[in-house]
Parts: sequence; C-alpha cells; structure tokens
Amino acid sequence: MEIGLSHYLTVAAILFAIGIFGIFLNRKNVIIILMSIELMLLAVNINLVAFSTHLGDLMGQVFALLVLTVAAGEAAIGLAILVAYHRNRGSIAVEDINMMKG
Amino acid sequence: MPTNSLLTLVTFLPLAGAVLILFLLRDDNQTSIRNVRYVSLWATIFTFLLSLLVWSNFDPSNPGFQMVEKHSWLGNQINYHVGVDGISVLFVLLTTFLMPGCILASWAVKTRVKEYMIAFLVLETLMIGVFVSLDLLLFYLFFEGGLIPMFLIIGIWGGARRVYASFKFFLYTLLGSVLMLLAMMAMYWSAGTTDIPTLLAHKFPVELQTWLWLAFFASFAVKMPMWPVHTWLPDAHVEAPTAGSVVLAAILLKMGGYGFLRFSLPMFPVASDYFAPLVFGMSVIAIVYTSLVALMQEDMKKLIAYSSVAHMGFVTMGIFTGTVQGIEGGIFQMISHGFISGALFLCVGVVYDRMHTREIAAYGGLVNRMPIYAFTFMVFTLANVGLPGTSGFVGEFLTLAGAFKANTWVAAFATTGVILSAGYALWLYRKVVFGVLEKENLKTIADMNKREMAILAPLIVLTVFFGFYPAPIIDAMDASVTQLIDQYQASLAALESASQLAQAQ
Amino acid sequence: MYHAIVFLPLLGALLAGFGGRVLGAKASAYLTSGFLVLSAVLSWVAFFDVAIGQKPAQTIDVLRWINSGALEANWAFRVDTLTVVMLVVVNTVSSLVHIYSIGYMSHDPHQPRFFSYLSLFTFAMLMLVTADNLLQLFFGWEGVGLASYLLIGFWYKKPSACAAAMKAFIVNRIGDFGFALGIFAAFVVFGTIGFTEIFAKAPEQLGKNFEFLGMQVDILTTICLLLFMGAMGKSAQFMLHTWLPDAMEGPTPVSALIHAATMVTAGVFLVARCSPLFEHSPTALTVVTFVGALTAFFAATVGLVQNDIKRVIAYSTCSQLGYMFAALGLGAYGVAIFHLFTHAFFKALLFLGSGSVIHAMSDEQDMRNMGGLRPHLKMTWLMMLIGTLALTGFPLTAGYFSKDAIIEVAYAGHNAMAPFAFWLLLTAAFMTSFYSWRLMFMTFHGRPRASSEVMSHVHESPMSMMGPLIVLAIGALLAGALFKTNFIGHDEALFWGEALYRLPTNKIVDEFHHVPGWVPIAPFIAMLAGFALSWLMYIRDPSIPGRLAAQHQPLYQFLLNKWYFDEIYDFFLVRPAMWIGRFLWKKGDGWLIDGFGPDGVSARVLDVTNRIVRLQTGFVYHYAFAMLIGVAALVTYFMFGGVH
Amino acid sequence: MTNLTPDLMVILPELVLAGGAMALLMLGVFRKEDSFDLVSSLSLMLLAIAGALVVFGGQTGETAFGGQFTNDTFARFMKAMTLFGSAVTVMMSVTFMKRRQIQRFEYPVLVVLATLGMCMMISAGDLVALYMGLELQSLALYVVAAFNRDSVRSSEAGLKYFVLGALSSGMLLYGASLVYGFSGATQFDAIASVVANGNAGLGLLFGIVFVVAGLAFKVSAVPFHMWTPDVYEGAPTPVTAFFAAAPKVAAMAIFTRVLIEAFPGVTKDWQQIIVFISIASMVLGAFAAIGQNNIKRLMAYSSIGHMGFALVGLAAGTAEGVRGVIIYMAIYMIMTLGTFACILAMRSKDEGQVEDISDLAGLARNDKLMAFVLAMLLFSLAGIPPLAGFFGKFFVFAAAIKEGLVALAVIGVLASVVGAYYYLRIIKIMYLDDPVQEFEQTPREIRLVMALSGIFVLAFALFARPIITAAEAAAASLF
Repeated sequence: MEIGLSHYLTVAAILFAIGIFGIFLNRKNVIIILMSIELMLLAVNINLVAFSTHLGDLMGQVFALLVLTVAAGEAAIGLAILVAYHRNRGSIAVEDINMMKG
Repeated sequence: MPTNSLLTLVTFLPLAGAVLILFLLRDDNQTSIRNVRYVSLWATIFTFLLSLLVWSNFDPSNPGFQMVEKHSWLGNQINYHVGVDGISVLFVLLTTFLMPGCILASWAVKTRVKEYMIAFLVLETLMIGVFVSLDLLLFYLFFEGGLIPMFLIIGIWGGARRVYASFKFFLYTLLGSVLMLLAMMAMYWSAGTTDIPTLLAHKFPVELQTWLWLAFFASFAVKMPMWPVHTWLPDAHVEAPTAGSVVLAAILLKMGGYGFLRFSLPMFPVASDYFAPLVFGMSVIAIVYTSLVALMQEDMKKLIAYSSVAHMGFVTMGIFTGTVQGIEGGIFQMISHGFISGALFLCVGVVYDRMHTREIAAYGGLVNRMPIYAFTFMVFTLANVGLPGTSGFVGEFLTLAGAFKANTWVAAFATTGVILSAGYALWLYRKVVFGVLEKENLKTIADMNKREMAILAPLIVLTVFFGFYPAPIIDAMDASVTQLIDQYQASLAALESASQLAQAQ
Repeated sequence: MYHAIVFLPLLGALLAGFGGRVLGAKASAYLTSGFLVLSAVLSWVAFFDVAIGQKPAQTIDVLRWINSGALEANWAFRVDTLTVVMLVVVNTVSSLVHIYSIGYMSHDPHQPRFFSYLSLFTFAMLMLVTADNLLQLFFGWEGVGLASYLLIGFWYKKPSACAAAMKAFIVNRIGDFGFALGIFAAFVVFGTIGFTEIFAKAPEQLGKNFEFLGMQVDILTTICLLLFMGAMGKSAQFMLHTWLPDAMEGPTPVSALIHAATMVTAGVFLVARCSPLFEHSPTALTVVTFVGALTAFFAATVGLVQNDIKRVIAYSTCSQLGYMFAALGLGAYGVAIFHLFTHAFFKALLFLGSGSVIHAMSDEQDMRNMGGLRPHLKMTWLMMLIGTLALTGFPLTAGYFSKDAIIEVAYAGHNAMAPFAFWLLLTAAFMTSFYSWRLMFMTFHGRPRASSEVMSHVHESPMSMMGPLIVLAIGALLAGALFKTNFIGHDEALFWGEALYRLPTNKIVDEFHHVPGWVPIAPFIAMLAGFALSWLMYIRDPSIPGRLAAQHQPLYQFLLNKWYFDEIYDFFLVRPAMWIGRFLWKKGDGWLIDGFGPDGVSARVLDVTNRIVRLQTGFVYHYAFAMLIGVAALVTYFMFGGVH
Repeated sequence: MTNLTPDLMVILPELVLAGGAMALLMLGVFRKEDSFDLVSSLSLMLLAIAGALVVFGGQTGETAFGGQFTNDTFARFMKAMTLFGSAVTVMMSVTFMKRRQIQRFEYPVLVVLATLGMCMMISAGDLVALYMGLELQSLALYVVAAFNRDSVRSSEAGLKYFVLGALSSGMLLYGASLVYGFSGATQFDAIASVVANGNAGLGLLFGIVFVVAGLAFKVSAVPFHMWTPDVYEGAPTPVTAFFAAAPKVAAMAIFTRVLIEAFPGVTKDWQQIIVFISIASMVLGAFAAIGQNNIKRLMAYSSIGHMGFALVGLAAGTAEGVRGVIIYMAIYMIMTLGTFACILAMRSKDEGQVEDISDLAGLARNDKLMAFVLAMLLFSLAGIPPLAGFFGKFFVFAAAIKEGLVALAVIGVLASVVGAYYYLRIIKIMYLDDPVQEFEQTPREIRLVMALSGIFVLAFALFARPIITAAEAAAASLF
C-alpha cells in the first residue's frame, strides 16, 4: 500500500503523545523526561519534513534542521541544570522535586 | 472670565497643603507636629474662603454649568472638564465648610499626625473633585480615589475592630463601583464621549438604559447606603475616628445621592421611572427597618449611623419621586444631614475624647457637669428628629410631600419614621445627658472647651438658620432642579407618545 | 404690634436662656414676665380692636420660609377673631403663670432655664395661633411639643420626669403622623397649604374621591380625619391621652399653662381654624363628636378615683377638652372656643391653686395625706372653691355658660352621634362635679391626715403667687357672663366674622338656645347630685369609698389603672417595637445580610482559595498534566462544534 | 549576491546586543579577577545603547530578510519596554548578587542574551524566527533561574522551569508544524492570506491551539501557569524581578502579533480560546494569591492575574484591544519593577533577606518612603484610581465592552475586587500592624527605582497622553 502524508502525521502524533505521557507518567528519573522531550521534538520534525515534502516547500526542512540544533542546546542546558540540582539535593527522582508548592 | 480656574484651585488647594506637609515638615518633633496641624487647618480654611468666592460668582438663575473649565486630557474624547451647577455647588460648599471643623476635631490625634492630616487633605481634594467634575472618567477617578485615604483613616486611626471595618468598607464600595465603571464604558461607546453635559443631552436606547441604571445603582446604593447594602456603614462609623465619621456621614454618603441626581435620573429617565417603585420599597424599608434597629443600639455612634441610613432613605425616596418637592427636599436633606450627622458625631467625639468609650450605658447625667454640651447635643438631637425650625425638618417635609404625590403608601410608611426617630433620638439623649450623675468616673468630666465650641457653634447657627430660612439653599438649586425635572418629564412623555404611536399602528 | 406680641416672648426666652448666667435668676424671671405682661396687654388691645371692633381679618407677612415649586409656606400672621381670642387666652394665662412662677420656683437653682422655656413655649404657641398656613401651624405645633418636652423633663434628675417628657413627645408625634399626612394630602389636593387658598378651594373638592393607601376615599373627609388625628394627640383625646396625666411630673405652673390652658387646646383651635374644611365633611364631624364625648366620659370616670391632686385635675382637663370637641363636632365652633376661653381661666386657677397647696404641703401631692387644710390656707381654699364652682358649672360662673351650652348643643345637634354625646356629656357633668368636690373635701376638709410636722410647716403662699390666682378667679367668675353674647349669643356672627365658617344649613347656634326647658336644668341637677354624693362619701361618712372600692374591686382597679391603657400600649406597641428592633438588628443585619452578604462571601472566597492552592502540588508531572488537560480541553472544544 | 546592508540596518539593535554579549563573555573569561561590576555596568550600557537605537533609530524599514523580521512601531515600542525592563533589573541585581556571594559575570551576559532573544521574538514575522527567538530567550532564562547553583530552591526552580518550558516549546513547535502543514506557509502574512477567508480547517485550528498553548506558557496564563509560583519563589529575587518584567512583555507582544497578524481571518475562533484562558487567569490569580505568605509567590499569582487582564484586551481582537494590551503591559512592567525593588529592599538587620509578608509588619513606622511607595504600588496593582494601574484596566475593559464581551468584563472586574483583598492585606500589615524588625539601609539604585515607580503610578494621570498616543500608533501598525 501507499504510504501517504496521513501515516506520517499519525506516527508523529503518536510519538508526540508518547513524549508528553513520558513527561507526566514517569515518577522515577528526570533523565527520562529529557528523553521524552527529545521524542516530542523529533515527532515535530517528522511532521515538518512530511509536510515539507508534501507541500514541495523547503521551509519545513530548514525548520527541522534548526529545531535539531536548538534541541541539542536545550538538552545540554537541561543536563547542566540537572547536575546542579543533583549536587544540592542528592537525588534526581521526579517526585523529590517538590520543595516548593502551594 | 476671572473665575476661570477657580474650581481647579478650590479642588487642588488641599492637595497642595498635603504636599507641603509631606516635603517641608520632615522631622517629628513637637513643633513640627504643631505646624502640621496649623498648615492643614489653614489649607482647609483657605479652601473654604475660595469656595465662598465660587458661591459669590455663582448665578442661581442659570440652570446650566458655570465656571466651566475644559482641557484636553486623555485622547480626544476624555477631557479634564469641571464646572458647577445649582446642585453640585451646594455639595462643594458643604465639603469645604466641614473640613476645617474636621481638622480642628482631630487636634487631639497624637499618633502619626502627619500622615493623618495628609490623608484628610487628599480626601478633601478627592471629595470636591467628585462634585465638580464634568467628565465620566474624571468623576470616577475622584469617586474611587476617595477609598484610599478613607481606608487608611479607618484602618490606622480607628477603634478595636478597625481592620474588619476598613476592609468591609473598601471592598464593599469597590464592588459596587466597578460595575458602574463598566457601565461608563458602555456609555462611552454608545455616546462616543465621556463628557457629562453632552451625555445629559444624549438619549440612550431604552433597553441599554435599564442595564446602565442597574450598574450605577449598584454603586450609588452601596455608597448611599440603601438597605440592604448598608451594613458596612455602622461598622465603618463605629470604628472610624471622630473626624473620619464626620466626613463619612456628612460628605461621602452624599456622593451616592449626588450620583443619582447627576446620572441616574437625567441620563436614564425611562429606567429611573421604571425602577422607582423598587427604590421606594428599599427606601421605606430602610427608614422603618433601620429606625427600629437604631432603637436597640448600645453604642452611640452605631445608633447615629443607623439613623443616617434612615435619613438617607428619605433622600432616595425624594429623588425618585421626580417631583420638585421630592428632589429639592432630597438635596436639602443631604445638605442638612451633612450638618446634623456631622455635628452628632462631633458630639460623640467630645465625650469619647474624655471617657474613651461610646457605650451609652457608660454615661448619664452629663447635663449636671456639661450644660453647654447638653444644649448643643439637644439642638442636634432635635434637628435629627426633624423638628420644625431646624434644617432637618425642611428636607424631611419636602421629600414626604413629594412622596405623597407619587404614592401614598410610601409617604405613610416613611412618615412613621418621624415617630421612630423621635423614639431613638430622645432615648439616646435621655440616657446620656439626663438623669443623676452617679458614675464615679464621670464626676470630673469637663464641659466643652473653646476649640470644641468653635467647631460646633457654626453648625448650630446654620442648622437653626436654615431651619427658619432655607431660601438660600433652595433658590440656589431651584433652576437646575427645575430643568432636570422638565427634561425628565419630557423624555418620559416622549416615550409615552412613542408607545401610543406603536399601538396606533 | 403683632410682631411685638409674638416676638417679645421669643426675645425673653433667648435672653433668659443664653444670658441667664449673666442676668441672674431674679433678673431673667422679671425680664421674661415683663415681656409677657406687655404682650398680654397688647393682645387685649388687639382683641378689642379686631374682635369687638369687628376689624376685618388681615394677614401680615414676616419672612419667606419654604418655597419649593408649587409649595409655598411663608412666615406670616393671620389676624382674625379666632386668632386674637387665642392670643388673649395664651398671653394672659402665660403672663400670670410667669408671675406665679417667680414665687413658686424661687427655690429652684435653674430659674433662668425655666423662664426661658416658659417664654419659648409661649412664642411657639403664638406662632401656632397666628399661623396662616398649615406648615407654620405645624411649626408651632411641634414647637409647643418641644417646650412641653423640655418643661416636663425640667427636673431631669427625676427618671419619672424624663420618662414622662419622652412619652409626651412621642405620643404627640403619633398624632403628628396623621397631621403631617393631612398636610401632604391637602398640598397634593389643593396644590397649596395656605389657609385662605385651601378654604377657597374646599367646596370644589366636595364629594370627590382620591386614592389613599389603595382605597378610594372622600378627599375632604380624609384630610379632616388626618388633621383631627393630630388634634387628638395634642389635645389628649381618647386613645392618645395617656401622656397628659404623666405630664404632671412637670412643675405645677407648667401644668397650668401648657397642660390645662393653652397647648392642649391647640387641637380644638386646629379644628375650629379648619372649620371650612370640616363643615363639608359630616362624617369627619361625626367622628369628632364621638371621640370628644367618649373622652369626656372616659376621663371623668378615671378622675373619680385618682388620688394625686394634680392627676385629678389633669383628667378633668382631658374631659373638658372632650366637651370642646363634642361641640366642634356638632358644628358649634363658637361654643367650643368659648368653653376653651373660660376653661383656660378656671382650669389654670385650679392648677395654680393646687400648686399653692402642694407648695404649702412641702411638695406632697397625694390627697390621701391632706385634708383639713382650710383653716391654714383660707385664701387658697377660696380660690380653689371658685375654680371648682366654675368647673362644675355653678350658675353664673364661667363654666355655667360655656359647659352647659355644650350640653345643650349636644341635645340640639343633628349628627348621628348627637344623642350619644348628650347623655355621655351629662353623665360626665355629674362625675365632674363629684370628683371636683371630692378633691375639695379631701384636700381642705375633714381631719388632717398629714404628719404633724408637715402640718406645722403649712403656710399661705406669697403674694406673687396669690395675685395671679385672684386675677384668674375673677376671670373664672366673670369671663362667661361678660363675653357670652359675643361668643355664642346674638352678636356671635358679627364677632367671629370670617374666622369661623358654618354652612348656611348649620343653624345650631340658634337652635341650642331653643331647647326644651328641662335640658338646661339637667346639668345643674347633675352638678348638685355630684356635690351631694361626694359630700356624703367624704364628709358625712368617709368610710363609704373604702367599702365601695372593696365591693367593686374589679371596677375600682379598672378605673384606678386608667382603663389599663398604658399597660395595653406597652404590651402591644412598645415591647413589640423593641423586640422587632433587636430581631432586625441581630438576625436581619447580623445573620441574614452580613451572613449571606460580605462575611459569607469572604468565607466562601477563602474556601475556594484553599482548594485552588491545594492544586499547586509542586510535582512537575502534575504541572505538565495540567497543561495537557488545558490543550486537550481546547482541542475537544473545537472538535465538537465549538467553532462558529 | 544581494545587498544585505538595509536588512542589517534594520536589525542593528539586535546586532549590537549579540556582538556586545559575546564580547562581554570573552571579557569576563579573559579578565582573571572578579569582573562582575565591570560586566554589569557594561551590559547596562549595552542595553542602553540598544534602547537608544530602537527609540531614536528612526523608521529603518518595516521588514527585513523577506518578512522574517518585522520592525514596525509595535515592535519598537515593545522592544523599548523590554530593554528598559532588563536594564532596570540588571541595575537592581548588582548589590543583591554581591550580598549573596553569587556575583558571577555570566549573569548580566545571560540577561543580555535573553533580552536579545526577546527582541528577536518581538520582531519575528515568521514561525521559524519566532521559535528561534523564543528558544534563545528561554535557554538563557532556564540558566538564570538556576543561577544560584548552590541553593536547592534555585536549582529546583531552574529544573522545573526547564522541564515545563521544554514541554511548552514542544507544543508550540507541534502547533507550528501543523499550521505550516495546513496553511503551507510559515510567514505570518502568508498564513493570514491563506486563512483570510475565515473557514480554517480543523487541523489549522489544532495548530492554533498548540501555538497558543506554547505562548500562553510564556505569559504564564492559566492553565499553563503552574511553573510560575515555584520559579518565582525559587529563583534569586532579582531574577524573579526580571522574569516578572521583560519576558512577560515580550511574550505578550509576540502572542498579540501572532494572533493578530497570522490569524486575522479566524478571530472568532481564537477569541474563544483567549476568553477562556483570560477568565481562568484572572480568577485563579485573584483567589490563589489570597492564600500566600511568601511575597514573591504572591507576586507570581498576581502576575498571573494581570496577564489575564491584559489578555482581556487581546480577546477583543481590535485595535483598541491591542492598544489596551500595550498600555497595560507598560504600566504593569513599571509597577512590577517598583514592587520588586521594595521586595529587594526587604533585608532585615538580623536574619538577612526575608520574603514573608509578615516581615513587612509596621514598615510604615520604620521606613515611611518605602511603605508609602509600596502601598501606592499595591493600590495601583489593585487598579484603584487615580493610580496608573486603573488606566491599564480601563483601556482593556473598555475595548472588551465595545466588542460586547460583557460577561468577560464583568467576571474580570469582580476578580479584580477579590484581588484587591490580598493587596489590601499587605497594606494592612505595613500600616496597621506593629513593627517587628528594622530593615537595612537600602542601596541607592533600588531606592531610585522605588521613587521613580512611585512617582509614575501617582502621576500617571497627568502625563498619560503621550503614552496612550504612542500605544495607539503601535497598535495601528499591526492592522
């Protein structure tokens, strides 16, 4: 059968959903959250590229490339903050991150 | 015209005094405190003198706005526009006249004198502004701005439950007036301007009128205050310092009535006519209900506060009769109530300064040691009862006469207030002043001193003078009120004929 | 001249009131009395000028007062016969009372205040009688109310006095409630409150109806009855009489002036003044007759058993006022005013006399502790005797002409209540004579019941007190005979001129002169009977009253407690008012309005706050979840027909 | 090879910021000894220059890079405000950072970079540019939030902000991709021309929803606000001040721009979204703030509420509405800066920096000026006339009323009444309660900020005219 735009979009949507769920379902480890975020961004990229080819317009792919780079930077900063937090708190379990509430 | 910026001057002179105090008198030693007192006293006195100039320049025969001043302010539609007509000029004078008394009455204040005086001067500016402004936004600015100093006055220099009282006062009034703000915006979009004289001429669509009227009513009814939104008043009065109560009762309450006259009646005549029965009902309930409640009070100030609510009931009743007597009576009642209630609170203040309690039970037999006080208190008690020959009578009588024209039930019930007021007022007087002076701590109480006499004497004179010769006030307002009523009736008639036309087709 | 008559007392009041400390007691006393005598003399001049000299009525403008739209009420004097008659009564009695008080109050520390009040009262009363519009009348009306409040409460240390003062003021206010409504109604109907205009327009409204309290009622009747309600309050008529006896707490001269001669007769004056209105409303007149007669009877019954000397006289005043109203109701306004005129003299005389007795008995008022005073107080006894004769209507005394005339009027009267009134008034006449003589006997005759040391102090009053008594006694003896022809006789039409109005059909004044022969005799018989009975009970066999009281305990208690009016009012009006007040305060304001208003709302706000704050758990995944929910909500909203 | 110069001229301020930031970074690195003061003052200068360029640079062409970058009046107005806000925060930070022993030169540089990101974002004329600017800003903000790296709270704040921020930008991106896909363009005007006809497909609407979600997170509008209280509380106070001021303005600016410029055809649709989140924000902000005792946290909720009010103007979707938003943000920013100046001044003699409302007790006795200014600021935040805050509310609500959004307006004003309660509570504590402690001498620059903001709120009514006209012009440039 012919793989069409809709399939790509569906995959992307599923990935995106998985990413989000990864963020608020896991109680264990912040690293997993970072991964989920990456997952979301990748889902977006699939969207962009799929659209770009479907529309025959390069902009989407340019966008995708930019997203990739930014994602890298984001991950770096995220890890840095995570390290800082671990030094102070001695744990990176998600449910421990609740000093401030109310 | 030489009087061009007179009103602006009158309005902002107290503010200038406040600024002076703020910057010149920095240190807190005795002398500077004394200077603070005197500066504020003189500021208010000068303001009063200036306002007398306004009075002399005022032409009673001209129903329109006078001494008008207009500068462009925000955008091209919203201007700084001030002026007075026969109705507002009276309130301006009332304000400027009472303020020096308030300052004098606060001579005994010891804590944070500087802030106290500043608060009062700012308040005066805001109050005068309410009455002179001829632009919706400007009016609202002054109208709401008054909350800030009053909140601080009650909150800082108030009595035991001052926090509760000040919050109640602030939030209650704010709640009322925000709705009015929305209505003002609607008017702005409907008429394309916030200029009051223009709006007075503008005919608002009938269904819109209803909503606008309700929104304004929400604000003014709370300010007035009308039953059942009156409960903030007793608390605020009881807790406020003497001068605070005076300003509150004598001037701030009047803003509600003034608003009805300036906005509700002329701008939304159809709605006013439609809702008049509602207002009558609330007014009558207010008169009877609060009078009965007043009968049972144990706190002098609370009793007077409740009686204020009752008297304001006469005002609202009168205003919405749409008759000459009703409206002129309402205005007169507001002015005279300004004197009387203010004076009564001052009277309470006199004994409160000595004994530091407002419990009626804590007094008795004061006449034995305080004959002058007894006399003063008697005069204002009787004026409060509405005895002919005091200004209290004229207003009550006229409003009732107007009410009788509109609806005999209303008049009949409202008139019972005359009996009840005699009940609670004389009861208070008897408990406090008459009888044998047996309470130990009262044995040494001193009669009124020069300062207190200086505050109250003018009030006595005016109360009696206007009781025998109210013409100055009534003549001043007559032209404006007549015009107001003519337009009111005209627009009602227009609607009437329109509906008949509709039926015809 | 009229300015002087009216404002001299005011001047005196102000001087004595504010300058009292400077002037001192004596000076202020003489000053005020002087002014009063002066204006009394002037008013007699006016009397002869206007009433006897038949000068046409005139109006003297003084000052603008309340002019609002159509409503115009100015300070002005309306001078006609009715006015000058009242001027004479008021100023004469008032000046005599002033003089009397110089002696009577000589020991009181607050004399300036007292005299200032007295003069103030006089001023208010004069404003009342000279009024040319309803509003000025109302001013005087309330003014005298104020003065009586101040004077009853003059001895402010006595709780009973303060209570009585308040009671007087408030009960009067209840009457004024009707009066005020009457004024409003008049204004709304006639578009004016000036007497001349109203009277001119009254016939137009004849038989017309208007909507009042949801009912369609006859205009004139309504207005008249409302005004009459005021009159009832001021003149202590049945139902609104309760304040008068208590008012006796005030100094005796006050009782004489205010609560016998002048203020209480204001109601009579009002009705007479408004005769052009009442004449057009037979219904109203009937009511007036009924109330008057009933009051006359009721007050007399209560008077039978009172023991306080002043209360006895107070009730007799009440009853005499009833007579006057009965006459008014029957359309014989002149007769009523005539009785008012004579009554002023002998009732003031009685009061001042009793004052002299009280003075002598060192402030004892209970007759049960008196008796046998005649040898000590010959002069006073004589004065009291004259007063009593006049009151009971002994032939040729003042009362004989006026009071018996009323009874005859009642017989000749036409309205439905006339017969009823006749019999009641006749009985009342009998009882009047009984309790008057009872008073005389218990006070002056029999053996002394007072403690010996009190008796030792008993002394005749000074000349300053006796003088006025004598003057009044002369009045009590001659006033009737002298002015009969003018007031009610052949010249009455000329005498009254425009002041009183009677329909052409109202011939009562001629008619009562031609009643059957037994009618004029009847009151005389009643009087003799009363005298005889009281002589029997208090001189011949003083044990009878006790036994009677014991036998008819319920009746006795009923009368002694004044038909339990105070108790009834207290139970049905005062307590409920108090209770409702407290209820509305605590429950209405406190529980309902605040509970569901400000306080309730703020409480709810806090609840909401606590809930919302709990949402902020601090867990990242909850935060993320919230965001997701938000997005999901919006997405679903758009998926399911949110759009357009 | 086309000539870039005109385009470069347009983005000159941004260029200056970018180059300056890098230079400062190197300076900081290569200067061995502590160079915090120097770098801070230099970055301050940098921001000032950029601001000057924006304001006095004159109209250097509407767009650049083929519409990727817009430099209309709106953009310049908002940029000027943003730069001003950042500058003030940098100025206020210096003393604080020193006292906290965290005076590292990276801080001012990061602030400058974040500001650069905001400027980019404000002028973005294209989804891509929008994303780049937004990320540049966010990344910098993540770091400064966790800037006090030795404190658990600070790093937790950073972490939370990072996680949720990433999530939100993920959503934004997803939305952007959908919009791109269903409209076939990334440039706003191009998108607008596609959806002009008014009937947008469901896909596009989803796209809008996600984009809005991403932007709503930046302005911390309910329900995307959850990070705000924690981050405000955890981050060092000057950072909080920074968060509350400049980024909010920038985010609100781009929010407005996207909706107005890219989706004018479907106003009715996104209007419903805005109404919803605006009501939610106003109400939640008002209620939740009442329960707070930490003043920074309270300010967080208050800012949530204020964003709700600003959104009321946006909901109107008209020129008046946008004007209202602009005025509101201007006033809001200055009030916030003033308030945070006061919060920064809350340094008690014994226990150092304090953040509890109760620590303000009796301030009116100890420090009259600060108490007065703070009171005025709070009244103004509550929207009581004649103070500045009132006018902000006035214009947004007026716009809403004109568009017939009466329910929104009514709920809004009622929420403002509830909100007034917690501002009053602070005032009550300052004026009515008795003093518990004395505060240290406040640094001069902070006192200056206080005084200026106080004067601003008090006297706004007098010189409101120019601001309003400027805002009007800015708003007009969007339509």
